[in-house]
Amino acid sequence: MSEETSESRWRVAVTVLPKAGVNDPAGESIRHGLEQLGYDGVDTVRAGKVITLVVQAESEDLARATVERMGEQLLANPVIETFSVDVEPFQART
Amino acid sequence: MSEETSESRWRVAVTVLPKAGVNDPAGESIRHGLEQLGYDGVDTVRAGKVITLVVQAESEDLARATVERMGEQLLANPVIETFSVDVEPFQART
Amino acid sequence: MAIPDGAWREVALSDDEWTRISELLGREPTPVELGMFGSMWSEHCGYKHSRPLFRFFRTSAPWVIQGPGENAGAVDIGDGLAAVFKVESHNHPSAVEPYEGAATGVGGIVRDIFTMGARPIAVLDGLRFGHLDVPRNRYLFSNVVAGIGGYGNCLGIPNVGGEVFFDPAFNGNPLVNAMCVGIVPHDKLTRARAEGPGNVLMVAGADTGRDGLGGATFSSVDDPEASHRGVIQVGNPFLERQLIEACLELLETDDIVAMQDMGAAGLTSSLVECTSRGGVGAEIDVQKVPRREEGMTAYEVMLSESQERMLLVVRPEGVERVTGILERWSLHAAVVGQVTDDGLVRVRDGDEVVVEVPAGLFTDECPTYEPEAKEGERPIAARARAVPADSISDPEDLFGRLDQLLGSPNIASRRPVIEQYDHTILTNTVVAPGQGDAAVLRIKGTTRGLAISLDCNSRYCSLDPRLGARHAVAEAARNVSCVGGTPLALTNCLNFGNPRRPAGYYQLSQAVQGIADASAAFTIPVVSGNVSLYNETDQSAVLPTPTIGVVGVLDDVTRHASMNWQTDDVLLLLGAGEPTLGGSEYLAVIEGESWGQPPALDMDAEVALTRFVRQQIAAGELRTAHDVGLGGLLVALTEMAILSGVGFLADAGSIGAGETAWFGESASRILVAVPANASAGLLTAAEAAGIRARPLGMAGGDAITIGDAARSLSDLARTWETGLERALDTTVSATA
Amino acid sequence: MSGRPVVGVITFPGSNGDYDALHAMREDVGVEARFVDYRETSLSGIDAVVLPGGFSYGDHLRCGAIARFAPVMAPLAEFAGAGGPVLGICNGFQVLTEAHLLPGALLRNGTMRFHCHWSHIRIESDRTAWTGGIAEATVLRLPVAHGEGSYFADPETIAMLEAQGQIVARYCTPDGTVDESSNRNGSVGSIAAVSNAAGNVVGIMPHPERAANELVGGADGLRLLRAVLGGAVAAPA
Ligand SMILES: Nc1ncnc2c1ncn2[C@@H]1O[C@H](COP(=O)(O)OP(=O)(O)O)[C@@H](O)[C@H]1O
Ligand SMILES: [Mg+2]
Repeated sequence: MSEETSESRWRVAVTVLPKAGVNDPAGESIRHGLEQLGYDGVDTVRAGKVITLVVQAESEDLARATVERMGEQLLANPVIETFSVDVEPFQART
Repeated sequence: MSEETSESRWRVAVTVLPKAGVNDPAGESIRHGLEQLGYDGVDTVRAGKVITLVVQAESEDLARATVERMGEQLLANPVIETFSVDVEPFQART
Repeated sequence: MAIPDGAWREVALSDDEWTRISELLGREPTPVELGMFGSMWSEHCGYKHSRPLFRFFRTSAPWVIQGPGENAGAVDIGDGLAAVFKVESHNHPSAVEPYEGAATGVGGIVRDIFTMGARPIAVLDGLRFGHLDVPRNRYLFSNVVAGIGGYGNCLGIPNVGGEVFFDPAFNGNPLVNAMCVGIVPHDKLTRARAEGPGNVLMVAGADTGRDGLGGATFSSVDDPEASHRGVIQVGNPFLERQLIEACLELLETDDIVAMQDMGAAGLTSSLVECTSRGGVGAEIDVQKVPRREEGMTAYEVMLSESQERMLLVVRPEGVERVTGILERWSLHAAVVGQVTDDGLVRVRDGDEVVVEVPAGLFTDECPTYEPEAKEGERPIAARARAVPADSISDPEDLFGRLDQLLGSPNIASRRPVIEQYDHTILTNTVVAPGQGDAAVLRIKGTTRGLAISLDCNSRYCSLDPRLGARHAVAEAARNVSCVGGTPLALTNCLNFGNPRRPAGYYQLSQAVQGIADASAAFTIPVVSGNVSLYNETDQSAVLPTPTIGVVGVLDDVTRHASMNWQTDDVLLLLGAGEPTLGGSEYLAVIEGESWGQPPALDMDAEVALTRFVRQQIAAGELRTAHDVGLGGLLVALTEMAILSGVGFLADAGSIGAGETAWFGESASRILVAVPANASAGLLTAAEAAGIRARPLGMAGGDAITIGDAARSLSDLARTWETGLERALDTTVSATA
Repeated sequence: MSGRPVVGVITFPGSNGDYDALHAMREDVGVEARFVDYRETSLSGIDAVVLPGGFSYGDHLRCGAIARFAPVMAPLAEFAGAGGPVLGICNGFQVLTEAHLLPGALLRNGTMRFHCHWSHIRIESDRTAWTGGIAEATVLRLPVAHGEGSYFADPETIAMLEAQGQIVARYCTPDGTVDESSNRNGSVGSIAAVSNAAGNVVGIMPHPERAANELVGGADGLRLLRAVLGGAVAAPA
């Protein structure tokens, strides 16, 4: 990945999870399913979303800033969800 | 986090994404939504799920192995999805 | 612990109310007590500004089994069965989080129905939003619809009707009203009265989290977002589905004395209402309530609005059986206390008593207010403003206006909404949403059917709240009659602005009287309802909206009517309603606002007309009927043509020329279609009944033809079908 | 089998089409039918099985993903393996794919919305337990009601299904044309129903049990529900 191109591409993953304290029926069902399968000692199961995408930006920081904005505007619902962003340089995969 | 207890707790995130070639209307509609908001240069949007949980295991490797099995059995459907597992030591949060 | 000065205002109590509470108790309340008073004396639970008005309502009739006061009303529908129904609002939660707010609105109203022992068989929803060109309104609309569908579809209760209406007055203040109807054999009808000291109190269903703390009080202050603390409720329809089955099974045993769902104000209101209705006391220990979160205080447990929870009053010897049944449905239950004979609501937090209040102080002593009522200047001026005289007579130009109306969001097809709701599950849906003026459901095991409609013209109400409320009752009852149902009773949801403004209280009090007028004239008592006030932001209030749900019965469900006509049917207009552009949708679409005197309502004429139509349907003489509503005669005719896939030919003279004739609105007009050989008979019968009947033309062809002018039915259909999608998504073109 | 055939309707936590399936089988088809709880461990005495629609476990994670591990699924696999007729409707179809008793998977509708409307399907194979006697190319009108009904399988699987006649029905127009306008959920190849290789296990997205009486909109579903009586109900011992 060359840092000198003005517009590089970044692979981003936005992880969206229910806020602390918010009821999470899906997490509850998954915990139940795992229990049924005999997995013990599993707790704090939370079910969320992940959105992966590729963006263009001059730097990793700018990429992150852009995606944080996307998270606030569209990808997460701030009333009930929180989100986090992971950025890494994009490597075209074969 | 004490490593000497035989059963430690691990915080795990299982990320489930649609396989290549599988329709992803959720990803598609997010891409469309981002475009409408004026974000250019966004591509390869995929929408998946993330399940976070806390498990007990003697080691990180064992924790990972357990959760890989959960992924195969329940958390992902291999016909349409792939999954990856991240493990870190559990730190009770304040 | 002493209450800090002014803290009562945070739970929406006034200084006077605070003083009164202290007097009644003979001491200052504890913090938990204060929170409970705040909730119980809120508008939502205490009906402070509306209760005095309810004296106007007629609530009884020989067929009314349960009037207002329980979780829902109930009427006899024959064959030993009762229909149980109620409508409720979830406006404020939906403004904050539209998907979950609407979803939990459905969850709440459904719980009210099965709490009565009835199996829910239908949901309806009345929705109002600002215009869809505002992105926030598009977001609210899409997510409210998705939330209603998401919850109801998962429950497996068909959504069979409702309304969607757009007006800028609902910017920032959407209205989300949900109605549920259930069926129960008379002897299984259950009332929520705790009885028998020593009986056990159990909490069943979801664990308690910090959801919606303050919800009941936040529907009583002006700005829902600012006053909202705590966590947004997220519903779990899967759990509620289990809860329905478990509760209905529990009621088959003799172990249940009473059952009360937990809605607004959670455990507080269910405990208080159950005990005060039964004239007993109760004692619980909050530490025994199953929690979802750690470290919850007694205050939080008592006021949490976690969804999908029930309070059960159980005979001591039945606790084990009840627990077993709940467990079979994978539901948690816990014994939290018992019924006492001292009339006190006592709450312990382990060893510490944190609440000890006579139950009646929360309910009977809740103050009521009858503030000043004065009509606002704006409606007076709007009503006095003359409507434009007719200026268009060329049918081509009138057709142009018809296009505009058909594609407008208040008239366009509701299909994009209806299709997101499961309306075929339970296999009772005889007349589906969009196919008739009301939904018709069969009642398995009988020959009967139910007809259900939910209506209100908010615009008429804003111009004249008393007349508008009469119209709302008339429209709902007319819709029920147009499918062949005999209206039995009504439920109402009063959605208004701030009652402490004289103009706001004027609207509320007038609308209540309007409902009372029509309810008496049509002999359809009020059996249940709900009040939602303070629907306003920045001085701008919603259009006053008394939503009316009417339930009717068809003795022979095979004899019903829909909007479908057949080629060569003769089209007749029944009724003497005089069309006017006053308060019309036509003005709103063409001029951008509506004004004038809304249509008159002759309630005697309306009663006679609707009786005639349902008698003809019941006699098997009539299978096609549709009332003339928003958009007037041409919109109604065109809707029928589109749904039938068959056009019509009308005589220009019989339709009349001009905007008023084509698009003017009125009450008391019903379009019917009959085979040619039956039209003479119908005309004779109408004459005998004193009903005006006017032949308009014939069904047939693939165009709408009026005199010499014609429009292709498929073009009109496309405009109508795509109207709502176009408003939602500017990228969908009219021809897509 | 002794006397009248008995249809078992499996109820999972969250099933909601169970009453409809039972009612249609009893009242409209006229066979004996009973619920089979998801915790039951035997299907003895049952001649045909229906997995009804609904939202088992709230459709959390994936539709059918958790139900698939219910105790009743073991005897069901045995029953299916022995040639017993099994029909999965909507959520029941999803459960069968998750349990690998049917190929493919059901994805979120392409529109991202729940769809409830009457649809038309064209029967593509009369060699299954539930379509025997229904001529190929017959058009049936049935309601759909699903949010995740978009059938998916990879191209190799689809080719195999085509070759082996396992595609049971496709969405079509009222006159039987298979086109994109009638494929509203975006299913691969407009597929509305598939079977296993033996033809005794069928999954279908539209609801035959909701089209069992003209009073509620149509009775085409009866043809599917009845087909199983025409011989396929020769149940395993
Ligand atoms: N929010 C909704 N939910 C379900 N059905 C709806 C909704 N809004 C409208 N409908 C249905 O769409 C049809 C047309 O609605 P509307 O134009 O209000 O009819 P009408 O004016 O005859 O009462 C009716 O069958 C109605 O029940
Ligand atoms: Mg209406």
